Amino acid sequence: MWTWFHRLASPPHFFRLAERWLPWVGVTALALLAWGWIGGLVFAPPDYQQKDAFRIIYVHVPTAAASLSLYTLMAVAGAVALIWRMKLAECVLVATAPVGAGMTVVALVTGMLWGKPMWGTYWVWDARLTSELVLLFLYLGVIGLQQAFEDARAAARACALLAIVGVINVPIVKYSVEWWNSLHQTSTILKLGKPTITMDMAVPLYAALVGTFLLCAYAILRRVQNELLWRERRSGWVAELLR
Amino acid sequence: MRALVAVMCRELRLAARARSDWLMPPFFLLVVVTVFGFGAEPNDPRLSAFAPAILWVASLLAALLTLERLFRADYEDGTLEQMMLAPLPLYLSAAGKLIAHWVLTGLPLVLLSAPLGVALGLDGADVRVLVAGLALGTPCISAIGGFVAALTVGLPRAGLLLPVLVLPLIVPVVIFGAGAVRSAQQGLPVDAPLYFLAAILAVCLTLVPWVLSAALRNAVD
Amino acid sequence: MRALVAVMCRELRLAARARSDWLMPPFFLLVVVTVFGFGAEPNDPRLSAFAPAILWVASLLAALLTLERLFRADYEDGTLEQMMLAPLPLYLSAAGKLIAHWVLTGLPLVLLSAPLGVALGLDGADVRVLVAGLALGTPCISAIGGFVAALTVGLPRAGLLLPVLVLPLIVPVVIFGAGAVRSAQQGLPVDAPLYFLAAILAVCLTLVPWVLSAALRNAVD
Amino acid sequence: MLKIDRLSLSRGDRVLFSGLSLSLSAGELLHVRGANGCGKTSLLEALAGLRRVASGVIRTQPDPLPLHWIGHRNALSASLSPLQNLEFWAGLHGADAAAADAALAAVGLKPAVRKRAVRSLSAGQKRRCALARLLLQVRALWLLDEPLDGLDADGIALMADLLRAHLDGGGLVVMTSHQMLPAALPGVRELALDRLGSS
Amino acid sequence: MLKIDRLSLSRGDRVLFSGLSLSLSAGELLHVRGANGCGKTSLLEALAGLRRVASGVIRTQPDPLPLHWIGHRNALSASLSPLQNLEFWAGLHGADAAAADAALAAVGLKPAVRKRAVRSLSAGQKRRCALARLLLQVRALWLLDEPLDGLDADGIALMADLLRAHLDGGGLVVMTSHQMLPAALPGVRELALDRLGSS
Ligand code: HEM
Ligand SMILES: Nc1ncnc2c1ncn2[C@@H]1O[C@H](COP(=O)(O)OP(=O)(O)OP(=O)(O)O)[C@@H](O)[C@H]1O
Ligand SMILES: Nc1ncnc2c1ncn2[C@@H]1O[C@H](COP(=O)(O)OP(=O)(O)OP(=O)(O)O)[C@@H](O)[C@H]1O
Ligand SMILES: [Mg+2]
Ligand SMILES: [Mg+2]
Repeated sequence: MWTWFHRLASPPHFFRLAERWLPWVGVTALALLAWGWIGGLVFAPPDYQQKDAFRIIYVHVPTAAASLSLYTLMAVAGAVALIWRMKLAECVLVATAPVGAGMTVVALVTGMLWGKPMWGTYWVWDARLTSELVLLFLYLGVIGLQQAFEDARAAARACALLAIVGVINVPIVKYSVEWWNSLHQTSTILKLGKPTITMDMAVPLYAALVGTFLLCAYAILRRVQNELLWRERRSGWVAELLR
Repeated sequence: MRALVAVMCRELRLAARARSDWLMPPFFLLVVVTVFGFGAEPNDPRLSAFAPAILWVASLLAALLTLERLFRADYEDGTLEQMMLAPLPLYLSAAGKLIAHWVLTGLPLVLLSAPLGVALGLDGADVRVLVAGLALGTPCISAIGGFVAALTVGLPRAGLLLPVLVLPLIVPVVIFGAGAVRSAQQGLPVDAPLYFLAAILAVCLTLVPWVLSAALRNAVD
Repeated sequence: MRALVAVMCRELRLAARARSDWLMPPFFLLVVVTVFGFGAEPNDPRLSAFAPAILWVASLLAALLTLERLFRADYEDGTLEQMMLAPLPLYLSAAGKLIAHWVLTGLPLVLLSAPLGVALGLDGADVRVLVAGLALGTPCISAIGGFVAALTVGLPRAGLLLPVLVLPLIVPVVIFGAGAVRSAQQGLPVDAPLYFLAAILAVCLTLVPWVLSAALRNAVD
Repeated sequence: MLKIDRLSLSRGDRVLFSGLSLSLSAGELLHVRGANGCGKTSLLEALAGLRRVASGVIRTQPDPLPLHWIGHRNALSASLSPLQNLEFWAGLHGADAAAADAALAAVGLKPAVRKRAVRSLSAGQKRRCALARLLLQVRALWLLDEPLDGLDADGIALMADLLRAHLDGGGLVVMTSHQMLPAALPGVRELALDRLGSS
Repeated sequence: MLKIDRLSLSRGDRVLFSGLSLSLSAGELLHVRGANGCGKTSLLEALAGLRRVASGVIRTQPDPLPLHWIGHRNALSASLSPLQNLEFWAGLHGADAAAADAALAAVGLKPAVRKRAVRSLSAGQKRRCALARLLLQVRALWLLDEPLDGLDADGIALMADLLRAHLDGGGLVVMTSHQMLPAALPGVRELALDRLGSS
């Protein structure tokens, strides 16, 4: 187990591993997204009360879910980076932040677009929405902090600390709909047990969901690779790689 | 223990030397609330509805103004290095500074909020909730703010990065704090949000000194 | 002239070096508005009534955050002394710094206020008034704030004294600015307050550089 | 006892020096010399544990070896008086506050000066305050970065006495200085940091 | 030409010195000496017009006499590179930006160092940056407060050359330093500020 852990953590090994897996991840992501979105936007029956407006769900929910999961990932990577001083974890941390920020933005925008027909307004200062906005600020904060440093490692450690402390916001976003009376609807799809949504709506949604996660994985892996190349630019394996 | 006292007493002395330093945050609070009253329609009945938000945001910002100063001077004149080399563990000296910071900025705000709340048209019960909330909330602000201050201490113009990093982390505190007053105004039970605040405070007190000292070491190296 | 450019370009470089520095005040504005919305009741219709006040106070504070930094660094590292001994008259170098300060903090706020105004539920016409008001008001804030910054630069922890001195001076600006938007909301004519703002701005531009340089000389000796 | 083994330091992407090995025993003073920017301060910071080393090891005995650190900067709060500054350090080191005044007297600051804000002191007076920290408490290792900067003639003589006393008491000193060291110091060893390869 | 007549300075309620009279003519260097805190810096500040005099007069010819001032502090912005710092001063003095790089080269900063943030420079490198300002533009009077602080041996030699060139060109210098001045400087005059009465 530990040997595997350490081999994975060694930059050159990880780089090659990523190189091998990336194509597959990318292709599956695109396939699933295509299925999910075509299935959702074209074939799924219109909602009996929302008509076609509900179709935004196929973008909104996956991105929203991703925005939360990616932050958690960032925090975990941060913890690993601090505890085991692992370079790779540092790279994952800094690589994840912009992707997560992007997902959050999409979730916010789609949510707002959806809000107009549903709640009659683009924005309300409601717990779910605001805490999601706060999540965006946390992402941007991490990015800003990382850029403010000159030394990459110091930057990563600082970001790690910030990410870990900021993770308290994730449960707040997730459960805001239960804790406060919120316009936003409560969990129906992403909850354990039997989801309360018809199958021909749900299946494409799950496809889009998995697809989105894979897409994020792809983006993050690529960014990690770049980060590794840059940090190790003076080391042997990069030299021979670029040769 | 003696050492911890030494740290705090130095902070207080520094504040005392910087003349009416410890007067400023509450004074600042006053002015903001005034400006706000101006900005709003003169004697607007809706003011009281916004009073909790105004007071919370104002005290938040008042605290923020003082946060950047928390470690910067020590960092620039080399005191921080010395503290790390001192026998007293860094997280203790840090804790000392945080406590002093709260006594200097948080405490006055707590005391001041009562009259201001009344001035903004809150009634007795609501004011009590407001004060309780601030009493629990301001230490959290000092702690979280101190942590971020430590994160950014080495950086050029940290003062601008700081509030942007602090405010998102503080939002929950403000929610519960202002929320409590609102529920009080609507006659709803207020203990739930106050318990939440207490919980956050507990977490801060236990965790912050450690992450904070880690951040400081990171900044100095 | 070349010299003036040199001063401004140094300021911009300093800001550029402090990486996402010039991003911070608007970002800060965003965060404050968010916190504020949170403090307020969810989805509160009255929010739009308070929107002008919120935006004005927030941009005021965002500017304040950067003001203390305006001269402090130069004072501490001895640059200010050097500036006084330079051939370029001090009030020009001061003016250069002020202009740079406005470009870095005021301008972004002006641009950002429009979307935020919409977010807080202002309608098109009101937003135009809001933006116009800020466009006239933020330079005044930079100027007056810069003057006070010069007054307090020598003092320890001027950062806390500063807002307390600035805010009263700025209050008129805020009144007219926010007032204009309110009259717009109520369909009243808005040119009177805007003219007032323009007048204040004219006064600032003509007087401030001189009094400011006087204040600086006084601070250094 | 301080032992450095094949130490190398780097700042940013620049290697300052590499393969520095030496050992310093009780009563010895290491005078680190070298051109501006050759890495003297960085070396002292590494010895103090303030800076990570690129490679190599620093061993001390006992470990950790209690040390005093005086950097380029004086680590004084400008708005407090020298006395208050030193009382703070005394408290932090667990020494008693009375020591503070004695230490300031020992570095030749007049009572009036001890009570005025550090901001109003002259460069040399500030430096003396910083050096007074050395007297608060007995520590085996002194790390001094340009301690003589800004000191006048008798300030330097005074510093020489302090060093002599410390060395005679079996202390260790690692210091940098571009000036000649005051003569007649026991156990002085020179290290030319910018000529490691050649030497 | 610089003429000081019965000058006396005080800080707070303390009189630093009084009845200082001297005149300095082209090509002369006044080396102000004295114990820490005797008022050297204050004197230079007074000559620069940065500090009010208690009594007495300072006359120069032409009036005002264009001057360069290098204080204890380096007046560099830590987050800018040496080059950017000097370009700023060049602009402010109406010199052309090209002069900046030349000046930095002349004080012996390598190209790489010229482009890095001043924050990352060593003490001596910072001091050299500050001194580079002297080369931006020809000014008759140089006021230098401890210019040699933190400079290594060849930094001092370099400073000596600058001083010599300036003096030979008919410039005036008033400087403080606790170290011996480099030998073979023309027209050096010593002033022991703490022995005014006696002398
Ligand atoms: C800007 C406004 C909005 C934001 C920031 C937002 C944010 C979120 C977030 C964070 C989630 C949680 C995803 C997870 O649990 O992993 C979510 C889920 C969801 N949102 Fe939104 N949302 C917004 C507007 C809307 C609107 C207008 C609707 C439709 C009326 C909507 C429908 C949903 C649905 C159906 C889910 C899935 C709930 C579940 O089954 O877990 N959202 N949204
Ligand atoms: N980020 C960086 N990248 C490259 N070089 C750096 C960086 N930071 C510092 N340096 C260089 O490392 C050296 C640090 O040297 P240090 O401060 O130890 O010098 P020093 O020997 O104390 O010099 P002085 O005698 O002037 O005090 C300097 O040459 C500095 O330019
Ligand atoms: N407000 C004050 N009240 C009393 N004395 C003061 C005040 N401000 C400064 N001083 C004293 O005036 C003197 C200022 O001296 P100055 O800085 O000119 O010394 P210096 O000759 O440059 O010393 P150094 O060699 O250390 O640089 C110091 O002795 C300082 O203590
Ligand atoms: Mg050094
Ligand atoms: Mg001096």
